[in-house]
Amino acid sequence: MEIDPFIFRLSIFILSIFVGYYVVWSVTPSLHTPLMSVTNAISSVIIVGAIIAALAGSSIEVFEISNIFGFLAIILAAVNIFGGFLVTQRMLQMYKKKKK
Amino acid sequence: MEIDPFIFRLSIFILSIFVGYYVVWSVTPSLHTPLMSVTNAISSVIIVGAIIAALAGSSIEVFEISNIFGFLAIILAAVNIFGGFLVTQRMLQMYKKKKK
Amino acid sequence: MTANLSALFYLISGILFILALRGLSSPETSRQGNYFGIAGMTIAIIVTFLSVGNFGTGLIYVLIFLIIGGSIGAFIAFRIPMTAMPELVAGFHSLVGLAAVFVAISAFLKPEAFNLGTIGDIKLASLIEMSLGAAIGAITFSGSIIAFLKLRGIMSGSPITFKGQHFINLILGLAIFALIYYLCTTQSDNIFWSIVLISFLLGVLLIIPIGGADMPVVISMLNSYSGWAAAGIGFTLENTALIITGALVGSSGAILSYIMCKGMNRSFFNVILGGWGATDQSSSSQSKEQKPVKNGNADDAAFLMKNASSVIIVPGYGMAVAQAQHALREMVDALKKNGVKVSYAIHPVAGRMPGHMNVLLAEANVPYDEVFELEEINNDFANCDVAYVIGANDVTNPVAKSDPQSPIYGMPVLDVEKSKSVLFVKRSLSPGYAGIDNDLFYRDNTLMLFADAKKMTEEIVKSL
Amino acid sequence: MTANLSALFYLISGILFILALRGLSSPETSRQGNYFGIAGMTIAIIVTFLSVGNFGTGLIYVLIFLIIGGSIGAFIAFRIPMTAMPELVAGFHSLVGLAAVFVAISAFLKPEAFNLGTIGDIKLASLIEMSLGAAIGAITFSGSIIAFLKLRGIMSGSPITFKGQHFINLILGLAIFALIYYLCTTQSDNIFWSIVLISFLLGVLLIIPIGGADMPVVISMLNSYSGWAAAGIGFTLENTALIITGALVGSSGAILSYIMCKGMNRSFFNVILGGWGATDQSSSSQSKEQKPVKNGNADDAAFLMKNASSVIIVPGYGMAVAQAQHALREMVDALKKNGVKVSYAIHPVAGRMPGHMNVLLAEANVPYDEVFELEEINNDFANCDVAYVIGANDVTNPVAKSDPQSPIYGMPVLDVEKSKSVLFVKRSLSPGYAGIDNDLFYRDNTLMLFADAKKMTEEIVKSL
Amino acid sequence: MIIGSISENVKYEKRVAITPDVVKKYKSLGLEVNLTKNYALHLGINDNKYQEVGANILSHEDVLLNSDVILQMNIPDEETLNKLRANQILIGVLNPYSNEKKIKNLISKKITCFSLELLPRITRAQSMDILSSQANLAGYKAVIDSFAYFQKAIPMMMTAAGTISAAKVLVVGAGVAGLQAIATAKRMGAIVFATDVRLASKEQVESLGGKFLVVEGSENLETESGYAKETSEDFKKKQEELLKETLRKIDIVICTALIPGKKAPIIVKKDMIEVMPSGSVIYDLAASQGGNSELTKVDEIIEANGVRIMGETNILNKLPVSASNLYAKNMFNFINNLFNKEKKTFEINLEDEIIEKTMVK
Amino acid sequence: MIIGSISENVKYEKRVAITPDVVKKYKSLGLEVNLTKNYALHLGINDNKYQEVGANILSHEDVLLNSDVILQMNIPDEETLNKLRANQILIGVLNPYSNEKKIKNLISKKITCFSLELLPRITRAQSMDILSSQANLAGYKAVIDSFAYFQKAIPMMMTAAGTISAAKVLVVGAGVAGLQAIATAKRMGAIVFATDVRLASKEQVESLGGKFLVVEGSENLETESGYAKETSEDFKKKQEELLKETLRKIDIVICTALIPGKKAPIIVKKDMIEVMPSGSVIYDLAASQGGNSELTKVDEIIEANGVRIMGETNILNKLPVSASNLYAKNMFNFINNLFNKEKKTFEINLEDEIIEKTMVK
Ligand SMILES: NC(=O)c1ccc[n+]([C@@H]2O[C@H](COP(=O)([O-])OP(=O)(O)OC[C@H]3O[C@@H](n4cnc5c(N)ncnc54)[C@H](OP(=O)(O)O)[C@@H]3O)[C@@H](O)[C@H]2O)c1
Ligand SMILES: NC(=O)c1ccc[n+]([C@@H]2O[C@H](COP(=O)([O-])OP(=O)(O)OC[C@H]3O[C@@H](n4cnc5c(N)ncnc54)[C@H](OP(=O)(O)O)[C@@H]3O)[C@@H](O)[C@H]2O)c1
Ligand SMILES: NC(=O)c1ccc[n+]([C@@H]2O[C@H](COP(=O)([O-])OP(=O)(O)OC[C@H]3O[C@@H](n4cnc5c(N)ncnc54)[C@H](O)[C@@H]3O)[C@@H](O)[C@H]2O)c1
Ligand SMILES: NC(=O)c1ccc[n+]([C@@H]2O[C@H](COP(=O)([O-])OP(=O)(O)OC[C@H]3O[C@@H](n4cnc5c(N)ncnc54)[C@H](O)[C@@H]3O)[C@@H](O)[C@H]2O)c1
Repeated sequence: MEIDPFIFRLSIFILSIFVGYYVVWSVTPSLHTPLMSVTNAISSVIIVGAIIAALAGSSIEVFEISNIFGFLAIILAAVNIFGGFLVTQRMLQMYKKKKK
Repeated sequence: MEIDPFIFRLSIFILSIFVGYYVVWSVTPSLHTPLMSVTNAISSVIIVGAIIAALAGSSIEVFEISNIFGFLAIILAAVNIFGGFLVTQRMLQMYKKKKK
Repeated sequence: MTANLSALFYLISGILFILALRGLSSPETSRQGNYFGIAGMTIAIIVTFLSVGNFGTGLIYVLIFLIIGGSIGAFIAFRIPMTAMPELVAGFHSLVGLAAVFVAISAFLKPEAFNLGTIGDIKLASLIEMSLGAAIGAITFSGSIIAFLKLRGIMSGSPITFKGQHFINLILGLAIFALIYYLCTTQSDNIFWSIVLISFLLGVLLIIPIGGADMPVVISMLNSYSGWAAAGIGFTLENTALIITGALVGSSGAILSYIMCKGMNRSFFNVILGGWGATDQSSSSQSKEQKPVKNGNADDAAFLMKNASSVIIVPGYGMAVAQAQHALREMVDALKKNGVKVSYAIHPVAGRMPGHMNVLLAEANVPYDEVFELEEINNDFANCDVAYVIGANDVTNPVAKSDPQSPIYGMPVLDVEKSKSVLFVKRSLSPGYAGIDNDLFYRDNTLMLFADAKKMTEEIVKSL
Repeated sequence: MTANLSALFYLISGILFILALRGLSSPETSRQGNYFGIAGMTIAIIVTFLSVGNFGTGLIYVLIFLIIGGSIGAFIAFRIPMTAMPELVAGFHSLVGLAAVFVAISAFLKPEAFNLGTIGDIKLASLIEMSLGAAIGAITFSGSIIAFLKLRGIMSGSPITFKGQHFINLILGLAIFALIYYLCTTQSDNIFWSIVLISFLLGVLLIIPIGGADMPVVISMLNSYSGWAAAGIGFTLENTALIITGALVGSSGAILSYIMCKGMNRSFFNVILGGWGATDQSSSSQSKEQKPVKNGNADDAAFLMKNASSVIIVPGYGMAVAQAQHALREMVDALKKNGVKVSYAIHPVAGRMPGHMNVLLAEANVPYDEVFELEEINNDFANCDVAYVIGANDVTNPVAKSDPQSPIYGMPVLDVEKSKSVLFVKRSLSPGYAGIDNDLFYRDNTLMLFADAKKMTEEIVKSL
Repeated sequence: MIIGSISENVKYEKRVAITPDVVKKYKSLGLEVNLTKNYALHLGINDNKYQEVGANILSHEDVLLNSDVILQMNIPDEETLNKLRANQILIGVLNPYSNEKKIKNLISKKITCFSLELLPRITRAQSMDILSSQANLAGYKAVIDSFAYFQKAIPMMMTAAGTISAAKVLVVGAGVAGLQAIATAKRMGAIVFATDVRLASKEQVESLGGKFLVVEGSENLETESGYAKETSEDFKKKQEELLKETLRKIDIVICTALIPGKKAPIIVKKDMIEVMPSGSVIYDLAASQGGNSELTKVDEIIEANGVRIMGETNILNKLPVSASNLYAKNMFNFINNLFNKEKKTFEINLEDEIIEKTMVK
Repeated sequence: MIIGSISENVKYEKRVAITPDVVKKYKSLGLEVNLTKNYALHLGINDNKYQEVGANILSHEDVLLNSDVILQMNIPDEETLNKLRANQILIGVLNPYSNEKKIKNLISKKITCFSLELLPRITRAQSMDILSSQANLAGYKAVIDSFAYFQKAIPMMMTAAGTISAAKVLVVGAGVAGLQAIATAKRMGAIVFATDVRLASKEQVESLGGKFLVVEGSENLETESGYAKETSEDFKKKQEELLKETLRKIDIVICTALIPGKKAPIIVKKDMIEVMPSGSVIYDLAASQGGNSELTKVDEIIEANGVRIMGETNILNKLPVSASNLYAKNMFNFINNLFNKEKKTFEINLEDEIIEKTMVK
C-alpha cells in the first residue's frame, strides 16, 4: 500500500503554488522590483540540476558532452545567483538609506 | 535511494502551515467569526480517522472497544461537520442580506 | 481504491479546504468558499470509505452514526440564535477535540488496523504522534468546554486566578512530555490514559484564568489546537488530508488569535498564557471605573455602521476640539457609498457657542439637508441602527429627563439610547461641560470608542 | 549523505526561499529576506555536492565554473546603474532559461546519471517533464533576450506586429506539444532538438509584439516561466528543492505580473498574449499617445513621498473639480507626521478664478504659512524630492518657457520638472484649459497617477 | 391669561419681543397675545402676519390694560410705565442698575419685574439666555460689518495680478460673542487670533480654528457662574505687552471682553492703537459698557492714526430679524417656565433658581 | 523714460493706477515715476511713502508735461487731456465707446491711447487683465456688502433659542466676479446657487461648492474668446421659468452677467422680484451696463415689494486699497510688455496681439 512519491511531489508542488500566490500578495508594491530580482535569483536553484548534470557519470571522463552542458549551465546559474542576490541587496540598501 | 515518505509528509505539513498563515491574513476582519466557524468545521476532517478506527479490524466483531471509540468519534465529528458548515452558511447568508 | 488514488483525492480535499478559507477574503466569495469546504469534506469521507473498502455491516453503522451526528449538528445549527455564535463554536470545538482523543485511543488499542505495529509494539514515531494528538485533543476538549460554559454564562466570565497557577500549568505540561517519553519506552496502557487525563486537567486550568472578554481569542486558539491534534493524527494515519487540513487549521487559528489580540490591543501572550497580566491591570484603573463599559475599536465600529441601514451622527464639543469634522464627513461619505442612510443631529447647545457645530460641519461641506435640529430628529433615534456620538456628552445625558436634582435637569436631550447601538467616541470616561457622569456609557447597547475623535474617525474610514 | 537527509535539507532550502519572499512584505524585513534566500541557495548547492558524493576532479571544475560565473555576476551587479535594473533582470532571466535548457539536454543525453532510464529508453514521465522543462526554458531564454534588447534600447521599444502573428504562435505552440508526444513514442534525438529550437523561436515571437511600457509585466511573466521550467526539471530529478522553488517562483511571478497589470489598468491577457489587443487600441488612442508615460499607483506615490525629505504640492483646477482639498490636507498631515517638509505652490492663475486655490485650501484649514506664490517658491523645486501636482496642468507646462508659438508662451510657470520626481494626479492625458499637450507627462522623472484627484489622494493617505 | 407687548421706540430699538412664530407657541399654551399697531412693520412684518396666527392688534392703552404679562425688549418710558397696574408682570432687559428709579416705582406698585439679563448661567436656562443669543449674533455681525468697512479684501488671493494676503483679525474676549466672531472671521479666510482670561477658552478658541494668544503664567479667572473676574496687575502687564506686539500686524480687532456689572476692561490702549497699521479697524462691542479700547466713543466712528474705531452699542439693530427671532424664543421659553400649565396661571415659584434670580427685588 | 499719473477725481474714483509697491518695480526697469500731490492720501498713503521708493511728487502740469506715459484709472477730463502733447502715451480704462470724442481728439494729436479693457483674453495677458482682477474683487465685495446689508444672519446656527437657517444666495453669471461671489458666499455658510449660459461654468461652479441651476437643453454660448454670446429665445424662456421657481426661496441675489460691448441681459424680471421673500437683497454688479435685474437703477437703492435692489457702478470704491494694488500691478505688467528693455524705449509692436488689440485706433 505504498504511495507513489510522485503524489507527494505533486502535493508539494501544488502547496508551493499556493504559498507563492499568497506570498506575493503580501509584498508591498513598492518592493515589486526587488521581488522580481530576488525571485530571479532564487529561480537559479536550477544550479542543483546543473551540478548533477556536470558531475554525472564516472568521474574520469569529465568532459562528456552531457557534462559540458552541465558545466555551461553552472556558469549561467552562478552568474545569476551572485548577480541576482547582490543586485537585490543593493536595491534594498537604497530603500534603507532613504528611510530616516 | 528511496526517500522516506515521512519527509514528504513533513514537507506537506510545513507548506500547509505557510498556506494557513497567509490565507488568514487575507481574510477580511469582518469575516473573522465565519472564519472561526468554518475552520472549526474543517477541522472535523478528523472523521477520516474516526471512520478508519470504526471500521478497523475484521468486519465481524464490529464492536470491539477500539471500534466503539471510532463510532463515538464519528458521531462527534459528524455533529461538527454538519453543524459547522450549516452555521457558517447561516452567518454568511446574514452578511449577504445586509448588503444592498 | 489504490493508495495512490486515495492520496490524490485527499490532496484534492486539502486544496478544497484551502480554497474554503480563501473564499473568506471577501464577503462576495465567502459562500462559495463554504461550498468548497463542504465538497472537500465530502470527498474526504467518501475516499476514506472506499479506501477502507470494508463494505460490511460496519459501513451501515458508520452511516447510521454519521446521520445521527449530522442531524444533531444540523438541528443545533438551525436552532441556535445568531447571538450565541461564539459559544456554539466553542462547543463544537470540544467535540473535535474529543473525537481526536477517541481516534487516538482507538489507534492505541488496535494499532494493527492502522498499520502502526501491534499492541505493545507500536512504531515509535506513531506512538509519539498519537499521544501528542491525544494530549492536544484532550486539552482542546476540556478547554473548549470551559470556554463554552463561560460564554454561555453558566460559569462566571471573570477570570479565576489563584496563586501558583502558572507554575502548576508548567508542571502539568512537563508531566505530559515526560509521560510520552515513558510511554515510548514502556508502551504501557496506564501511561497513555494518564496522558489523556492530565491533558484534560491542563485544558481546564489553562482556560479558567482567562476573562470572558478574551474568549474569542481563546476560541480561535483552541481551534488552532484542534488543528494540530488533527495533524498529529494525520501523521499517525499517514493521511495527507488530515496533515494538510490540520496544519492549515492549526496555523490559521494561531494567526487569527494573534490578529484578534492585535485588534484588541492586547498582548497575545498575556491572553494565551491565561491572564498572565490580569492582576496588574485591576489595581490601576478598576477602582474608578466600577461599572463595566464595553470597549470597542475602529473595526467594530466600522462593521456596525457598514451593516446598519441608518446611522445618526451626534457631534459635540469633542469633535470641535479634535477638529474631526473633515474626517467625519469622509466617514459619512464612505457609509453613504455603502448604502447607509446618514443624518446629523445637532443639539441646540452642542459645543461652546451657539451654532458651533454648524460652523464646523459647513466647513467640511456637509449638505444642510442632512443636518437636523433636536426636535426634528429626536424621534428618529428609535428607528435608527447606530447613533455615532462624536465628542458629545451632556447633550445625550438621559439624566436630564429623569433626575430633578441634576444640574442639567429640564434640558431637552438627544435620545441616542433609543437607537439599536450607540457608539461614543471620546478619550475617556470623564464628564463634559456640566461635570456630571453619563449613564449611557454603561448601557448594554453602548460601545465606547476611547480615542481622539479625529483619529478614531480616520481609523473607521480606513476600516470601511 | 543519505537521500532522506538531503531531501530534508532541500525542504529547508525551499522554506528559506519562501521566507526570502516573505521578507519583502515590508522594507524593514526585506534585507533579512534576502539573506534567507542566500542561505537557502547555499544549502541547496552544498547538499547537492554532498549527495552526488563525487569528490574527484569534477568537483574542482564545478567550483571553478561556479567562481567564474559568480565573479561575472558579482561584477555586473556592482557595476550596473540602478536605472538599468529592469533590463538587468531580463538579462539574468535569459540565463536561467538557458541553464534549464542545458540541464534538460544533459539529462536527455545521459539519463542514467539521473536515474531516468537509459538512452533511447527514458522513463515516460521523465521524458515529458524534461522536454517541457527544456521548452519552457528555451522560451524563457529567447523571450528574455528580446525583452533585454527592447529595454536596453538596442531594439525599438514599440510593438512589432504583423498579420497572423497569433496564429503562428498558436501553430508553434501546438507543434511543441505534438513533438513532445512523438518524442515520447520515438525517443528520437532530432525531435528533442526540434522542440528546443521551436521553443527558442516561439519565445522571440511571443515578446516582440509587446510594447516597451509593458516590459515589467513581461519580465515578471518570464520569471514565472523560468520557475515552471525549474519545477519541471525538479520533477525529472525528483528534487524537492527544485519543485518547491520552481512552483514558488512560477506562481509568484504569474501573480506579480497580474498585480502589475491591474496596477497599470491593463488587461492581463492582452499583455501576456503579446499585444493581443494592441491593434484595437492603437486605432483609438495610440495615435495620440505616441510617447510612453510612466504610470504609477497610490502605493508608489506614498512610498516616494514618505521617503522624501521635502514635498511641494501644486494644486490646480482638477483639485477643485474633485473637491480633493480635504483629502489633500489629510495627506499632507500624514506626510508631516513622517517628518516630511511640505509646502504648497500656488500659481497665480491656477483654477478658474483668481484665488481659486486659496479658497479651497483655506476651507481645508491649510495654514497660510505653508502656502507660497510662484515667485516665492519656484526656486525651491530644484531642491525638492517630490512635486505632487494635483489636477494642475497648464501652470506647470514648460512649453510656456520655450516655445514662442505656444498660446501660453510668456506665462510664468512652476518649475516642477526640476524636482527629483514629479507626480501628476489627473484622470487622463487630456490637456487643461489652454488645450495644449504637456511635455512633462512623458519625462523620465514623472510618474502619472491616473485617477480622480480625491480618490487618488485618499488612497495615498491609506497607503501612508 | 394674556400676554402683550407694545412697540419699542423704533429709532433706538429695531428688535421686537414677539414674532409671529412664537405667537403660535403662546396660543398653543392657551395664552392670548396682544400687540400694538404696526408692531414689527419696520422688519417687513405686517400686522396681518400676526393676526393670521391669532394675535390681537389693539391700541397702546388697551394692550397695557388688558395684558397680564408685558414682554418688552427694553424698559418702556415713564409714561407707559405709569399706565401699568398692580399684579401685572413686566419682562425684558430692564437693566435694574441704570434704571433704578423706574424699577423702584414699579415694585412699589406691586408690579413684578423680571430682567432677563440676570438669568443664572445654568444648563436649564440656556434656552432663555438672551445674553447668549444676542451676543452670538453681535459677534457675527461685528465681523461682517467690519469686513464691509475694511478697505481691503479679507481672504488670501493669489492672482495673476499679485497676491492679496489674508487679513489678520484679533478677537478680544472669547465669550459667546467672541467665539462667534472667531468662527465668522475664520470662515471668511482671515487669520484669527484671540485672547481671553479664562483658561478654558484656549481650547474653545482652537476648536474654531483660531490661534490663542497665551499670556505666560496666566491664571484662571473664571468665576463659578462662568463669567470673568477682574484680572491681576501682573497678568494685565504681560497681556499688554503681548497684545502690543500682536497688534502691529493686525488689521481688524473685534472687542467683546466684558465683566458683568462692571465697566468693561480697557484692553486696547492708546499706545497700542498707535502701532497698528493704518487702515485697520477696531470694532468695539463692549462700547455700551465703556469699551475695551481706550479711544472708543459710544456710537461714533473715531479715526486715530489711520485706525478707525467703531463703538456700536446696539449692533443688533442692524440684524433685527434674526435677533428678534432668537429673543422672542428666549422670552417664550422663559414664559413657558413661569406659566403653570395645570393651573393656567403665572406662578412666581421662588424655589426655581431661574425665577428667583431674574426677579428684580 | 518717465511715466506719470495724476490724481483721479476722488469723488468718483478712489482707486489709483500706481502704488508704492509698483513704483519700485518701475524704478528697477529704469523708469522714472511722476505723481501729483496727495496722489493716494485718501487711501491712507502719504506722499512720502511714494517718495521713499523713489517717485517724484510734482504739480499737475509738470506731471503731464514731463511724462512719456500717463497711467490712469479713467480717462481724464477735457482740460487735462488738452495739456497732453504728441507722442505721449495714455493708458487706462478709456471706454472708447462712450468717450469717442475725447479719444478722437487724442488720436488726432498723435497721442497713443491704450485701453486695458480691450485686452485679449489670452493666457499671456492674464497678468494685465484688469477686467479679471477688478471683477474678482467686485464679486467678493458684492457679497460682503449685501451680507452686511441683509437683516438676517447668513450661516445656519442651531442654538438654544432656535435655529437660524442658512441664507440662500443666487449668483447670476459665473464669470470671474460670479465665481468669486460664489466662493465668498459659500465660505460664510450660505447655500449658493448659480446660473450661467456657458456650459463649462457648471463644473466651475461646482468646483467651488455651488449648485448650478441647469436649464434643460442648454446650449453652449461661449465664444472663442471666452465671453458669452447672446442667448436664444427658447433658452431664455426655460431659464426664466427655472429662475422664477428658484427665486421664491432666495435671500440674496448677486448679478454679474455681462455680454461685452452690449447692454447687460435682463435676467431677473419684475415678476420674479415679486415672488421673492420680503427682506431679500439684489446686488446688481451689472448696473453700469444696465443691470441684470429689470428694476435696477444705477447707483441707487430701490425697494420693491420688500426686496432691496442695489445697483452699484463702482463697487470697488469701497475696496480701494486691494483694487488699486491689483490694478497697479496689471498696469505694470502691461508697461513691462510695452517697454523695450534693450533700447530703453516704449515700442508699439503691432505684431504683439496684446499691444495691437488694446491700442485705440
Ligand atoms: N452651545 C453653547 O452655546 C454652550 C456654551 C457654553 C456651554 N455649553 C455647554 O456645553 C455642553 C455641550 O455639550 P457637548 O455634548 O457638546 O459637550 P460636552 O458635554 O462638554 O462633552 C464633550 C466631550 O467631548 C470629549 N472630548 C473632548 N475632546 C475630545 C477629543 N479631542 N476627542 C474626542 N473626544 C473629546 C470629552 O470627553 P473626554 O475628555 O473623555 O474625551 C467630553 O466629554 C453642554 O453642557 C452645554 O450646556 C454650551
Ligand atoms: N485663475 C484664473 O483666474 C483663470 C481664469 C480662467 C482660466 N484660467 C486658466 O486655467 C488654467 C489653470 O491651470 P490649472 O493647471 O489650474 O488647470 P488646467 O491646466 O485647466 O488643468 C486642470 C487639469 O485637471 C485635471 N482634472 C480635472 N478634473 C479632475 C479630477 N476630478 N481629478 C483629477 N484631475 C482632474 C484635468 O486633466 P484630466 O481631464 O486628465 O483629469 C486638467 O488637465 C490656466 O490655463 C489658466 O490660464 C485661469
Ligand atoms: N451655562 C451655559 O451653558 C452657558 C451659556 C452661555 C455662555 N456660557 C459660558 O459663559 C462664559 C462667558 O460667556 P459670555 O459671552 O457671556 O461672557 P461675557 O460677555 O461676560 O465676556 C466675554 C468674554 O470676555 C472675557 N474677558 C473678560 N475680561 C477680560 C480681559 N481682561 N481680557 C480678556 N478677556 C476678558 C471673558 O472671559 C469672556 O470670555 C463662556 O464660557 C460661555 O461658554 C455658558
Ligand atoms: N484667458 C484667461 O485665462 C481668462 C482670464 C479671465 C477670465 N477668463 C474666462 O473668461 C470667461 C468670462 O469671464 P468674465 O468674468 O470676464 O465674464 P463677463 O464679465 O463678461 O460675464 C460674466 C458671466 O456672465 C455670464 N452670462 C452672460 N449672459 C448671461 C445670461 N443671459 N445668463 C446667465 N449668465 C450670463 C457669462 O457667461 C459670464 O460667465 C470665463 O470663462 C473666465 O474663466 C479667461
